[in-house]
Amino acid sequence: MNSGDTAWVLVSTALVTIMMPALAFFYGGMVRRKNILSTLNLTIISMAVMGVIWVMFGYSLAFSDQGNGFIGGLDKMFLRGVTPDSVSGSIPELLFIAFQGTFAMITPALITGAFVERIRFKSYIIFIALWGILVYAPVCHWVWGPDGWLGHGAGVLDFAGGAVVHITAGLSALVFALLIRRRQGFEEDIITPHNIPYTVLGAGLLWAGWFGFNGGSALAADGIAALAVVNTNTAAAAAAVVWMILSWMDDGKPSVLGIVTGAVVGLVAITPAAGFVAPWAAIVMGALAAPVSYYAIRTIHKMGIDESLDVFACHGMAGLFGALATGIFATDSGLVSGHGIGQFVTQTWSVVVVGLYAMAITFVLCKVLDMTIGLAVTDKEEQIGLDVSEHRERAYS
Amino acid sequence: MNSGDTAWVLVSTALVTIMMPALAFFYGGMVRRKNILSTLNLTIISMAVMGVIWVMFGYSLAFSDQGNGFIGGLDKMFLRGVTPDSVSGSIPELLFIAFQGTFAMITPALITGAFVERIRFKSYIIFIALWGILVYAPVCHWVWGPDGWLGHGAGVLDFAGGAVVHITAGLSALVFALLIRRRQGFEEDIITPHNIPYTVLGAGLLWAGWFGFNGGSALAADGIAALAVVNTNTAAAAAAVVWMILSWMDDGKPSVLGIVTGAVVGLVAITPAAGFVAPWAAIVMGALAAPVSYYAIRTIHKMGIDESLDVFACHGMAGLFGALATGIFATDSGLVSGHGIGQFVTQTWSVVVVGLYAMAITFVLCKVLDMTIGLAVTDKEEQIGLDVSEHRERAYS
Amino acid sequence: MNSGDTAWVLVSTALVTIMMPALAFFYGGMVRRKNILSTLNLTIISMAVMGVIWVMFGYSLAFSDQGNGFIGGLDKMFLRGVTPDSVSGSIPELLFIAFQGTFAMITPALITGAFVERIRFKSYIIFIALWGILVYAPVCHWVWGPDGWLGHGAGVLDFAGGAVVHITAGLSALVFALLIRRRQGFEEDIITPHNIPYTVLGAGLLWAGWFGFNGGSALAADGIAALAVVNTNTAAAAAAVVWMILSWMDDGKPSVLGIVTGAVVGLVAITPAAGFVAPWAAIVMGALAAPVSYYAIRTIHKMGIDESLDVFACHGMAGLFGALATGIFATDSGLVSGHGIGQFVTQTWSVVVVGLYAMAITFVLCKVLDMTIGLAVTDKEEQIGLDVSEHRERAYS
Amino acid sequence: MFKRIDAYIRPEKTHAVKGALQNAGIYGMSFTEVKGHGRQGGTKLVGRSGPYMIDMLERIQLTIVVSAHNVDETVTLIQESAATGETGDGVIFISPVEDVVRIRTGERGAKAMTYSGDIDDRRQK
Amino acid sequence: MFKRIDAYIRPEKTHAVKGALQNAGIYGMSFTEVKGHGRQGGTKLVGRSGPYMIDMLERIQLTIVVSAHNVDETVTLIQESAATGETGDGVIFISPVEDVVRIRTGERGAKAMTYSGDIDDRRQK
Amino acid sequence: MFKRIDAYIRPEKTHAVKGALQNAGIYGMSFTEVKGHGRQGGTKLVGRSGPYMIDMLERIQLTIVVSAHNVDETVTLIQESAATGETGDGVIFISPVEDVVRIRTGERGAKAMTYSGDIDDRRQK
Ligand SMILES: Nc1ncnc2c1ncn2[C@@H]1O[C@H](COP(=O)(O)OP(=O)(O)O)[C@@H](O)[C@H]1O
Ligand SMILES: Nc1ncnc2c1ncn2[C@@H]1O[C@H](COP(=O)(O)OP(=O)(O)O)[C@@H](O)[C@H]1O
Ligand SMILES: Nc1ncnc2c1ncn2[C@@H]1O[C@H](COP(=O)(O)OP(=O)(O)O)[C@@H](O)[C@H]1O
Repeated sequence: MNSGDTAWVLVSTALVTIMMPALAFFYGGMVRRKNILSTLNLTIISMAVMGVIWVMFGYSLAFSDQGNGFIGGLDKMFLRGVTPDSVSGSIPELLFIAFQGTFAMITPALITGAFVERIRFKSYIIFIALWGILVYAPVCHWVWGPDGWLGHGAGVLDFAGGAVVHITAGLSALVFALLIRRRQGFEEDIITPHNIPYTVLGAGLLWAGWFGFNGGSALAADGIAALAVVNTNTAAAAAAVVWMILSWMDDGKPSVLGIVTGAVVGLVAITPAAGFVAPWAAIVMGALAAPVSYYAIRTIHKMGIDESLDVFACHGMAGLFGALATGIFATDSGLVSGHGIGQFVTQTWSVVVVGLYAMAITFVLCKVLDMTIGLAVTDKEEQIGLDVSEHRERAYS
Repeated sequence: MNSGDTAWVLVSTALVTIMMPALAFFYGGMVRRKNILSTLNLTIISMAVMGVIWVMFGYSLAFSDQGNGFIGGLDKMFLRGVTPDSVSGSIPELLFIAFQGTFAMITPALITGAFVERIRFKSYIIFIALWGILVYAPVCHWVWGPDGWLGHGAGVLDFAGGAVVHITAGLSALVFALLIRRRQGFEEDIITPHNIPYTVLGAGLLWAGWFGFNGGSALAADGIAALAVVNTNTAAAAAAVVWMILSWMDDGKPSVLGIVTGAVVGLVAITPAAGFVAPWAAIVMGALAAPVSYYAIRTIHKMGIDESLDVFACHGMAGLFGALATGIFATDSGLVSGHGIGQFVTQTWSVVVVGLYAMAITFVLCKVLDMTIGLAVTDKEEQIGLDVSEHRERAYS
Repeated sequence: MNSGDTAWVLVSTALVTIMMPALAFFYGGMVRRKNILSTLNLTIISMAVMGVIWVMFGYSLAFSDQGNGFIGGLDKMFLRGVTPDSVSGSIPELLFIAFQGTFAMITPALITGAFVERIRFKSYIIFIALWGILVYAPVCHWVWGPDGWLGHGAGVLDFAGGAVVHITAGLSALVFALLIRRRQGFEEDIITPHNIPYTVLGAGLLWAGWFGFNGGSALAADGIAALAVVNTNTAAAAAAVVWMILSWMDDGKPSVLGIVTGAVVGLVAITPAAGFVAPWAAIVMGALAAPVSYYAIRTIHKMGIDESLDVFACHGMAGLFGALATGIFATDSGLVSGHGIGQFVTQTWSVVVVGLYAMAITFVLCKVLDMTIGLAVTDKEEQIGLDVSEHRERAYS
Repeated sequence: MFKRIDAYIRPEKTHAVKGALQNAGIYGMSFTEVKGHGRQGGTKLVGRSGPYMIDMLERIQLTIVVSAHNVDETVTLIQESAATGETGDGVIFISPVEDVVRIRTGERGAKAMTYSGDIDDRRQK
Repeated sequence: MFKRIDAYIRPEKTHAVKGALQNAGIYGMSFTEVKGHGRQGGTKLVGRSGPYMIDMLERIQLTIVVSAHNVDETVTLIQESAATGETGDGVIFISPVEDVVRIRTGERGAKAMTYSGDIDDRRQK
Repeated sequence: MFKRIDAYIRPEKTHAVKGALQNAGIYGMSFTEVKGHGRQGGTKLVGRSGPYMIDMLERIQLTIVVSAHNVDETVTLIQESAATGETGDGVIFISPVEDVVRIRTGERGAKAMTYSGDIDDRRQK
């Protein structure tokens, strides 16, 4: 057990936790004022529900080595047998549990951007609990589990969750958005963000928190963690600059909402690659991820899909792009370092598998919820706003 | 001196410092817009005043070993004799001073929830300075001092401040609320939070910062710190879920303000136990703390006491509950691990002593201030709002 | 490579990154609502632009040892040759790059307070890129570079950037403010902060983040880092208290905006001294920095200079004061510890050199931009507000 | 000659009312956020210590000045597009306006009120 | 037939005024946040660079439409419950309203104005 | 006897209009933030998925009650200080006010309207 590594992963756990209010505000700023509490709460409840589930059996399903390549065993339910002395690599196993737990808590929250301002809370809470168990835990096991068939088995590279986090969340968001009805007024383009500064605050804290997300995934305080932090910062910066240029060219002025969106997209794209590529590649990846998500947003919007806060475009597409680019730029196995196309191929089929799996489960969950409780609130509840209709609260007075 | 331990406690110091603006916003969101600056400032000034006092003589009173079991000596005034090479356990003594200083800075700020929207600032500033010296420093010494009669002496367990922080603050809040007049309009229930998103932001940052508060109290980057972080996260999550259920059942809808209050209550309850209990016990403690504070709030309110932001219910009651539960669940000495009722009894009488002491001193301080400067502003000043009447400022324009 | 030191500097990098949204909100709260996005964006874009430039060639210019005492070489462009195994002291060189990069990202953002609410965005973006290359990188090299003529050469003490960060930014701000036109309505005193809570939030997060800024500058998790954190906290606290007293005496009431401004001024003043002076000296420095900046603000204002958010007074003057006071209070070389006036003299002439250099380059940059693109937007654009006129966005709805 | 129409409507109806008026060629209007109190007693919200009643509800005040001959059509359009049939739908008040001045041009009276393509313009065609 | 009463009052008096009116059976009313300027010169606030004057103060505009015969009582109630005796208490304006329409029902005139239990209803009993 | 003047102006003109009125000795006035819609179609803003039109623009509603004989001067002052010459400058409406009550004193009518040093006071000198 190394105290320096432990210190760093402890902090990374706190940094990823900061990302949750940050995400809540990033999203919350973009909804109308009558739905702000509802939107914030979607993330907070994901923290709470997944926080409990993780200790109960989520961790065991994801990381126990008593299962198979597809799912862990149940031997570590309620963290049975784990003591302060248990070790995972150079850090306490309890710390590994805490750090990984924050990933399980934030990933379902990413999806919420797809269906804000109309989601029925009761359905949501059932959805995330099941999604966490049926999508997150297995995919996590596949990629990062001790005997996962994708990571350990096929050699997929996913440094901090391009597939596990962003592709699962982003593609599930798309499916969810296709199955829940659109917001009233979506067509007329009259839904405007109520507090963009909140979104900027969220993005700023996400940027810093992501150092823990990516850097902490090194699970040690070493050169790889440092590399991950440099790359994370660099990709965010590059993507923000490129997004600024794109919006400046298209719309005559550089959009602030666009710039911070660009930063987040850069952070997403570098996530699978953070500890595997050189800083120059982080510039390239950030710079290319921006147009990928930028045009994805406009395309989805033109198709009339109300994927409200662009989770698919920003997390799904940038996550896919990042995962593939890892096969290209990874120093030790990627295409440009002369290691052939093998890694790229592995990355490609694995993200397809992960994406399809997440979409399939999400499809089933949504269909069942839609037929039973209903995915969306009534039109009238939507008009009144979810803060009042779902929570009997008013955000501001 | 261990650099990993040092790194972790350095960060924990920063994390607890983040908890201060977080607390300010947690509270600030619940007051009316005419009192937001006043409310934020109560916390900021606590940081400033206690920050200076701590270095001057607070640390010496609390932690010097040149005193007795009841209070430290004055030999370390202005940190005399402490150099960068001085060591406390495996970390620099200066770091121990910094970390403990943040506790001294935030604890008086917790009390402020009791009397927002009507406190006279001049009285407040005198109150916290004296309270910090007469309540915080001695109790800290009793429990954590090198020769404290409760910790070192009687074997009381208080991992990160159930008694030292939350019971002292929570019970003082109750006394203060009973001695200061209520807010106008309190009876008619017309005082509504002006910005619940601020409260959510505060709660989210408190959640993350608490990892430093509890985890840092291990004073090392080790398995105990990791255990404390896991427990902290788990208790917060469990309490939030239970609070949601309670408010859902009582009022027909799950309250967002309630959910984040639940999370904070879970954080408070696990504080004394964080490094002593197993994660399953953290679920139990979080789940039970929620109803304790939930019903305490409603009871206090029904009794017509304007303890405005429920410091007693959330910190006092959850702190008491946590301290007692530590005697039940502590792995090495608690009831359920088969170590008999001894620890529980110790916990019980010690929190009674601490609670009574804090209440007595607070009573005297409030009485004296009330008879001299006055605790509350005038009715008219309250109507105009404390931002203008006490600070000549307007928060928003 | 020491994992504890690495952990601490990793975190410090994240903490300084948190300071950037913090700074954005600190400033953003003080502008009018029609300019909030513009103001926030000035900081965000500094992160993005300098983030990319730093990796491209900024780091090489500032820290390569293949140049001379005045500027580094270009051998480390795109971090050529730096691998996860490269070491800088006891931490990975990549981490040193990341940590120093955050300084390069935030310093230009400090200047933005001088010209908010009227700056033309296109000019700004060119300005910071050039300023980062022509002012920040060289001065950083002079003071902290391996063979810098001021630090390595003349023995100037600058622990965490009194000269490199605050003097360069603060004095450039003054020059910029003198060259750009004033805001309309400045004379009539009708420009009021639109959201002081944002400013308080920013100040609170800056306070905590500054522990990384100053403490991380020890580049190790040791007693010096701890000393830096204690001093940082203490100076902030002392300055906040003194500022409160000043505003209380002058205006009859203690200003909340003043109190948080005081805290930031204390943080600035202790920056060059953080690891060099004893805690009692931090109290003195904080307490004296407050009146320095306090009266500077009033003087500048009375002179009719619209240095809008007082960057010169708060960063320039407090930075100058701190740099000089370092020569007085430094334990190992300062005046009061009986080491003669030598260090003080060195400090004095070096800050003069740095200040004049920054002012000269800023003067030239501003003049050229003014004659070409124009520094300020048109009167009409200013009236409409920069959010709409420069970004086609509205912050709130 | 001119009338001022002040309608207090539910915020969620704003878009519908605006649309109905514009379709009819009524363009000039102003919206103000108000808190209203009326027949509808209020609404129950939930705070930390349980439920409480709010007796001031968010309403939008829509102010339109029109020529007298357009009052009836305008009022009908608003009434129909804003009604839900439930208590709290609000009220419309009609009051006299003596003169109108267009700031841009300084024009007064009827001239100041006419838009090309507005309700009167359409009628003429 | 109807009158519109616009009162500009101190924000801290809102609750008292609302209470006084409701006790008397006057229910329908709307509140708007405004900034006002009047006899009271303004107030001194303090910024970073010292004190400055604000000459626009926060006021609540209370708008009530009542039947003409209730104007005097309403005005008196407002005036008495809103007064503090210090400059800045505000003013009340009374202006004519020609017609009233209830959105929910489409009713017009006096019918649209009557509430069961309101001031007129009480008088009849 | 009294008139109410409601002017819908550009927010950025507020300061100029207020200044012009005060110079002339017109002191009592109230400002309300409104969203307006008029001849000016709206404005283009940019969101994440590209540009979109906003057809409700921020305007300030300035409400001044004056004695009838001061209406023309007041209107002219507003119109001149608020005009830019571009679409969107706004409109001014003049409507009757029947009575005025000063809350502080309970005074009514003309007495309630006079300020020492105001426009009428100045004229007399
Ligand atoms: N007499 C009145 N004067 C001013 N505003 C009124 C009046 N009556 C109603 N309002 C406004 O209309 C809104 C709806 O009125 P309410 O009586 O609740 O509707 P309904 O007539 O459908 O029951 C109120 O919230 C208030 O803003
Ligand atoms: N002539 C007026 N037109 C419109 N609003 C007015 C007028 N006079 C006063 N007000 C409103 O009333 C408020 C209080 O007026 P003020 O003259 O300060 O009170 P007082 O009469 O008690 O001295 C003002 O802030 C403004 O909102
Ligand atoms: N008939 C009306 N009723 C109420 N408000 C109006 C009316 N016409 C214009 N306004 C207000 O005036 C503002 C400016 O009107 P607009 O027609 O755009 O100006 P212009 O006359 O200069 O073209 C609008 O945004 C609206 O607030």
